[in-house]
Amino acid sequence: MKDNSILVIVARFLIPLVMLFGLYVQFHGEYSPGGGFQAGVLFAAAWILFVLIYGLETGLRVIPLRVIYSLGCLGVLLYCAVGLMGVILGGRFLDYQPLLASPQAAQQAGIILVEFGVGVTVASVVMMIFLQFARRRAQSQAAGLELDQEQDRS
Amino acid sequence: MSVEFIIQLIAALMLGIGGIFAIIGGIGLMRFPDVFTRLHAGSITDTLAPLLIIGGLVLLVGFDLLTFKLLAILFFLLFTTPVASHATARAALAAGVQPLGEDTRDTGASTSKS
Amino acid sequence: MDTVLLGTILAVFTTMALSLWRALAGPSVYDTIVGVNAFGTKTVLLVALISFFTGHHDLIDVALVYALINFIAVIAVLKLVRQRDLATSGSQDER
Amino acid sequence: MVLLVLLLVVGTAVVLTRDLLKATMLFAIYSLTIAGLFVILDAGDVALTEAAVGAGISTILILATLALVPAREHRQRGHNRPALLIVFITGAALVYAVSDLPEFGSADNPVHQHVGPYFIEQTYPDMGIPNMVAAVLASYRSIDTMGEAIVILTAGIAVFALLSVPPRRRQRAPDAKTRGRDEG
Repeated sequence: MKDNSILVIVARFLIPLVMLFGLYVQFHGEYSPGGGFQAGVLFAAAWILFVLIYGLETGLRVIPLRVIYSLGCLGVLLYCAVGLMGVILGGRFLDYQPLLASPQAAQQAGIILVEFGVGVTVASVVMMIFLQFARRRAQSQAAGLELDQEQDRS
Repeated sequence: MSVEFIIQLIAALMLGIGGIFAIIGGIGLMRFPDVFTRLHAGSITDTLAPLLIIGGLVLLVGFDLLTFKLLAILFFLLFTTPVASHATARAALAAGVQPLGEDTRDTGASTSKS
Repeated sequence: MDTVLLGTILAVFTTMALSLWRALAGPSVYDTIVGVNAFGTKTVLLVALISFFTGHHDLIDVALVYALINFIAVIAVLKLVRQRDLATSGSQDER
Repeated sequence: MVLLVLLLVVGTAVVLTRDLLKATMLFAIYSLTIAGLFVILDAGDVALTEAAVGAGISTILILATLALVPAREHRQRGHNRPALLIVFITGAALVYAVSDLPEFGSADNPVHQHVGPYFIEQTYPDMGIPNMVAAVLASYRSIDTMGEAIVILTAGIAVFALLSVPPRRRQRAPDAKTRGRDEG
């Protein structure tokens, strides 16, 4: 798809906008429809568009595989850490009240942090699943496997 | 005859004309004979109808955050759908679908006229 | 104003039905792609119109997401049709 | 409603068509239609999720799968009679059960009696944010959401484990490369 220059130009211009809109959905999720899940999916969609245009190699150079794995785990860890923070500061698990002085601000901060964790996890997991599906063909061919018969054998 | 009434009238006209264009494009999409002509009809309903309909909605809203979002939608639509149409046409041409021409319609599309 | 909005919504519905028919009956893959593309655009318009008709203006975000996602899906379909693989960069044959 | 008719048509077509690529695209249309239905029902968050996940990501993932499998569905001869019978019985039971459901949108429904009013009244004083869905998801029911995040991560790990080509095979010589790939 790299040879189609119109597509490349428009996509190059569109990818940052998709990411920006993902961030809007992420952090404006308390006021309008949206939240971590949708924002993560949008972010991953921007990366997938990049991969569709420039190929998987370039996409993996932008976000290396190790970073994707680590981010997926870090999102869940962020969620749990926010929960444990409540325990440490003298509340219950995932109780946001002790985080800040004013209860409303504490709730909002907790919600934003937690949604951010969910968003990071969803984005990296969607990227990872797409990655595995997309590169399986090339990898299998490199390994000399027959794609369509492999299911019967194993 | 206040200004609001005129604006509402223009908005209603734009919405109506946009709807008519959408239907015309849809009929073209249904009746045309091959991929490229269908693409042509589909592109007209993809660009002109959003322009008119969202323009009418913008006139209805006035100036707001909502206006910005509507203009963003219009912007995205006007950027993405022609590009998608272009990519479709290119892929179809690369895959060997010949456009219908004046002289190839009877002889069975052996020579392309594009 | 509501009647005009309703009329436009019905017009968009008609177009959606027509493009759906093209997508269903299209002889080649490209006809289906054309139908899907037109259907997606009409859905964006429909969501915008419905959010105006019902007065819930925050649903405009949904239309914005559609406009972006539809493009990505169409590009993915085209890439699959052309190259049978989603991971290549596409210009390796010429090099 | 017009959208429901469209939904029915698209669903039937998805089941009937044998071309998998076409079925995928029709499935994207199906997702768009059902998301439009959610918009009509004023469920913004669900519509957003359906648009992003159903129409976008799952279409792309199905396409990525299609790159690995043959392009046409294998037509199976004959019907599995007991399965057909069970499907019909289940469908009839579900249709029968629909008549026992409470009336759609009525305020006396059991759903609206239990904790719904509490959320509706208390969300703004508790959190100061207007979107109730985000409040319920991330604060009132946050352990649930944590479970969901962990489930997503587990799914990612499972796909990674299933689809990676094992390193033992990766080293093997490419001898079986030129056999036909038309079966299966």
